[in-house]
Amino acid sequence: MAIIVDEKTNVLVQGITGNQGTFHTKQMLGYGTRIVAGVSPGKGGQTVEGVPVYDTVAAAMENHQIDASVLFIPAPFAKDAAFEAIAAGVRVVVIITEHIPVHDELEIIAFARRRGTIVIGPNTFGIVSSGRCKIGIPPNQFFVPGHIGVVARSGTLTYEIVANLTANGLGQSTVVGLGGDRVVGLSFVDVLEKFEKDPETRAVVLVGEIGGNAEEEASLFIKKMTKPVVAYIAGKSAPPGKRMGHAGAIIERGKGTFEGKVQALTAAGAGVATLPFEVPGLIKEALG
Amino acid sequence: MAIIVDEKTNVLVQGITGNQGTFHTKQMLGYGTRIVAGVSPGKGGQTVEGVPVYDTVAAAMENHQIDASVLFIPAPFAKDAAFEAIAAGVRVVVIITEHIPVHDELEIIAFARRRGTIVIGPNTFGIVSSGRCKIGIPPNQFFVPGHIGVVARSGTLTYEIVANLTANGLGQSTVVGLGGDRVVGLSFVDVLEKFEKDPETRAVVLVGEIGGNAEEEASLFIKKMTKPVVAYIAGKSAPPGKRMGHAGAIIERGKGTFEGKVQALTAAGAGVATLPFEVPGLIKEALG
Amino acid sequence: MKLYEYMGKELFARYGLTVPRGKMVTSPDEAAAVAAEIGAPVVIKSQVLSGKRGKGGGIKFADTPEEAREAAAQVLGMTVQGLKVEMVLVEEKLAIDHEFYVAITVDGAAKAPVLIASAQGGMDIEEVPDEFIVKEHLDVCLGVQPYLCREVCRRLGLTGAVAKEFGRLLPTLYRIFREKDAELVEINPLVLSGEKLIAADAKVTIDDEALYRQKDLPVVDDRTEAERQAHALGLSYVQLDGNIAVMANGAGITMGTLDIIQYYGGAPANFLDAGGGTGMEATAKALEILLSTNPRVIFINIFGGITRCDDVARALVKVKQEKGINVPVVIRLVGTNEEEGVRILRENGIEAYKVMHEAAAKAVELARAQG
Amino acid sequence: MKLYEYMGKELFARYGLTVPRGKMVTSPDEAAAVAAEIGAPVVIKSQVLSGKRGKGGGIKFADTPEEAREAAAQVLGMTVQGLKVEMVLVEEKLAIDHEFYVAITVDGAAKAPVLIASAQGGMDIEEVPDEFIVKEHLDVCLGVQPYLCREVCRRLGLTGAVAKEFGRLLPTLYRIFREKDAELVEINPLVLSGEKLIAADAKVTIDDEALYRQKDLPVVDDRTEAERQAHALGLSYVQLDGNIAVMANGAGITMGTLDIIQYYGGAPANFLDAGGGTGMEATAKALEILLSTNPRVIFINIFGGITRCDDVARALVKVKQEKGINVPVVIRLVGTNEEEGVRILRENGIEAYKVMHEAAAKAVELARAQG
Repeated sequence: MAIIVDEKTNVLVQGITGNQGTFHTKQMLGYGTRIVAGVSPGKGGQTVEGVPVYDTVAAAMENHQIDASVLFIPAPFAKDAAFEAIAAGVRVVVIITEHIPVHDELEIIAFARRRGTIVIGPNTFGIVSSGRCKIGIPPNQFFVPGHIGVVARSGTLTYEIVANLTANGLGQSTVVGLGGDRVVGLSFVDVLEKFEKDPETRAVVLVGEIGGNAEEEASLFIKKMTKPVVAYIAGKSAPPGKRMGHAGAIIERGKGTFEGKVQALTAAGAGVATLPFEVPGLIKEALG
Repeated sequence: MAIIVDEKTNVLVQGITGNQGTFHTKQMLGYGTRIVAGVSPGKGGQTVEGVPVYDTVAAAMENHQIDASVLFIPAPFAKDAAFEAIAAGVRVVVIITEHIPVHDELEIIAFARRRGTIVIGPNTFGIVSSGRCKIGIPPNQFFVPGHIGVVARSGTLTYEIVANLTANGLGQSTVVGLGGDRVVGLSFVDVLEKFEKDPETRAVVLVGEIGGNAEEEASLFIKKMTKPVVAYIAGKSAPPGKRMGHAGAIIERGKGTFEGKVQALTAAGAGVATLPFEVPGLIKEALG
Repeated sequence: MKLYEYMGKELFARYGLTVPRGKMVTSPDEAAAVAAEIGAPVVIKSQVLSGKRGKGGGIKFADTPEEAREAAAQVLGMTVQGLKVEMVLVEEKLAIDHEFYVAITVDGAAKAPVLIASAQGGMDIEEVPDEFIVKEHLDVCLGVQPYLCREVCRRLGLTGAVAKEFGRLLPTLYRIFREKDAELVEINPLVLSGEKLIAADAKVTIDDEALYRQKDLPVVDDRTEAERQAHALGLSYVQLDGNIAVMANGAGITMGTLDIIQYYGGAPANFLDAGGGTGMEATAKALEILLSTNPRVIFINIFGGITRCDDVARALVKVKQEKGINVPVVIRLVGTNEEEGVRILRENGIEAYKVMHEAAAKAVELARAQG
Repeated sequence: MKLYEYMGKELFARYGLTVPRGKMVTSPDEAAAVAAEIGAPVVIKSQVLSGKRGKGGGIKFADTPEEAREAAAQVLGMTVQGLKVEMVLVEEKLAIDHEFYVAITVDGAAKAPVLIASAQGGMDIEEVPDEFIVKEHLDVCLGVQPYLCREVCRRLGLTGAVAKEFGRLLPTLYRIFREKDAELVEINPLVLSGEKLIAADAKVTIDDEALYRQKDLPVVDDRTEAERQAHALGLSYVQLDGNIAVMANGAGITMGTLDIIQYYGGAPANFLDAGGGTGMEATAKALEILLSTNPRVIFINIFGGITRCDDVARALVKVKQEKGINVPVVIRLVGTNEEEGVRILRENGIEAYKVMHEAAAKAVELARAQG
């Protein structure tokens, strides 16, 4: 099982001939991901790490079954590449690119909704179904198979927590990075719903941050879940109104505060860790 | 049963204070249609034939359950009124208006698809579930309950055929006018699918015309249907390339000919009437 | 509304597309002057609203201004596909490396705009085998995105600078299609000349229903007088070559009426769809249009829905009384306010039919008797 | 990027919205001249990138040019919400019949643009009760359609000519929002003056990520020098008021690092997200920025994903060798190329931590010791 992607997922890499694309294609192949094709306009016919390159997504799909695509495309061109994948009917589109204009993100998400496409990101580390399929950029070594689902807004913080889980003998079913931008595809609730249904997932870790109301919305769903949820929220010490890197991590108009989120999550029955390294202990406690 | 609308359908009339709107509101009420509200910007608070009028569709929906809306709105404003109904979440939108620019129709249909709204028309006489609900403009007296489904592109020709059916003791389950324009909401296939599933419908009459390929597409579905279909196609005598009123009724590029349509329908097992008055006989024959 | 080629090219040029240097003229002298201005071999193209001009002799080449004058003299006044040539377009003759086809139109079945392109331009697109045609449906609000240009170029075998130019052309064509309420925007051939893509022809059809909001476009009116009068009444009229004038209400039933007349061996003189809900005055005027075409018989087939039978009856009586009707009238009248309509007719000595095919048979019989 | 009020109003005016007559000036004399030109009572508004100027004394009224000069003299140079006033906007004082609020912004939860309007304008929208706020999500490609204007007007109680003007304003606001890549376009108050709707204020925030394609907008840069330098490196930096300089890679983990420092009783001097995949040179420059702020301790927390531990190690060594580092450095280093990074550091006498909270605790301890 695992959610969204697994060992049978055929992956396309858009922007495969760029530095990032090539580097992470190698890393993903090393993790065992089934990368079947790449796209790079004008570079059709080449190969990268043994993967055939095509000029367009449509050309790749004429020759391969494609289930998911991952974008290593510079921000100004990312919208078009995402449109291309969505229009071609790719089921899951993972957008690693950061610094995409928010209006482009609005257009991507609107188009994806119309076509029923799952968009992960933009500005995400990607998705890892541990031991089966990594689509994105996390370091390979920390993700080992197991029964903890992880869903997060930010990248490195998630690696930190996943590494903590792994070090404590808690492998992961799937780790999903929603993306750090204000407008992204999947939401906490979308992923929590999938974890709740996934027989392999026994507990869920939610890694949130201050700003927005995604964690508050997630709390409403957590209340109805049968599986335990442990959360960690970053940004307790952030001064109000200061922009902390992510466009999403602004404390706006009194909403989205650390205290509000912790309160909502606690009321929903989730365990809330004060520091990242407390997460494994809380998970073990919750699983009894 | 019947399809799409029935005696429980709550209907909104957009443009209820205009001549057409008022006249047909009275006619529809006379047929037994449950008209619960009307909309006419700036006329909120009035009543027409006892029906309360609101300024906007949203205002009407605050006060009433609305299942379907019918538009008596001049062509230049019809797109906006259709958008209003679709955005408000009305399930079925019947657009009587003719002469709507085709680009407006493209936009209406695209928006409706996104929201999962059923659009009937534009340039349609509407839909009648005989004895239960009439949404549109056909004369009341010819539509009597029974087991024949009728789906048609043009209006008056359909009344002619329905009157023939009724005169021969063949009442109708539902009569659907797709609309005479090149771009309309429901297609023959959409309606045939519903008739095939409707336990009350025993046979279907398809009233087509030359031009386009809607009848050819319908034939592909008719081949798979368990219920008999009788078709009449207008335009046998039309010279190629002449525009015959409907934008859709142009014989373009050798496609959409009378002969091609009759051949496709016959091959699919449909009976094809040469003249409208032959339809009831063919239906009786098909029903055995 | 179809635009003449030269109008289409003017439109293209306004949107920044490349078209051949040239000018529309109406006399051989002007043609020679334009050729002299161009200072190179030219092509003289008849400006008529029909394709296949080449086969009809409507396109000629000229190397000098004098030849251009002669060619224009030949073309001006000739008849192409039944249409008299009153204007010619004098243009530079292009150095053609390749001819493409590209168009955007409305696909009624898909209910979406469709982009059609082919590397086999220069001929009728319906004669190009399917495997050489690129067909892409467009999301009406997204239009032609860059990725689609790349995909179309790939399938047409375009690369490098030409692909880039094609990638600019397609979104522009879509803008014209949308902003001008076009039903069809077609370039055939789109000529590759060196590294340039040039619209060597222009077929643009504007949606008649949208003309009210396209006031900056030139007006092209190729209708007959009767068609024009009917249109002014909001009705649809097509001249045919028979002798039974037909009026019915609704496009489908009007077509069905023509069919049934032909079935009984008659020949309709026209298609007149009096629409739904046309009032007494307009119906009377529509009858006058029919009379003006001098038919042998007038056949009125009304199934009243919005149209009220009494309105039609009154219109007929009015025309009969005011203008006189010197040909037989067969009228079939059922539907809304039928009784009142039938009574009015009867009071004026006209007996209405109830059944469509009986009425049609009678009309054919009377037409034959008048022959 | 926030625009100053006067810039926002210039933008509005270019799009055909009505704004008060007025001008931005930087001296009392100019203010008097503008007041004289307007020839009526004026308002003097401090131009700072902050709301709530009124409460801070940043807005004054003047009936004569002389009063305007005095008011401008008072406002220029004053400090509003910590920001020095260097410009004032001198505008006609409006006759106010009613104040509305209207804005379009991005709703991250709904993943769509949202239109917000209220008949209770003139104050902070978050203080207006929900039942007096109209909130409509917009389809990004359809924007504000006429029906939505009618519905918003209905709910605001607008009718007649004012409703019509409002119906023109909303789609224009959406066009500005879309065409200028705005995150926020806000008018508060939108003043009803007679039958006119006038944008008495303008808050426009442009998406920083889209500035590369918004070259015609004025540039507003209110960042500190360190923030500017970090941004030039493609990194995100926020000045804070503690004494432990922090660098981590990723916004989330950087926030988490600040949290853990505070948990152990320390005070972070900044937020520096060195991002993912930042190379050796940029990392070295980022460290120099940290040094330039004179912290007591530097804490580097790296969990290498795209970021390579050896790059970070080399950067640290480079800065140490070339510039010298005179404060204690605590570094936590795990992930991609960890062994190589740890080896490089060890060769240069630096011992890296493996566990984040142990490293943080050490950094706090060292900062305290330096106090």
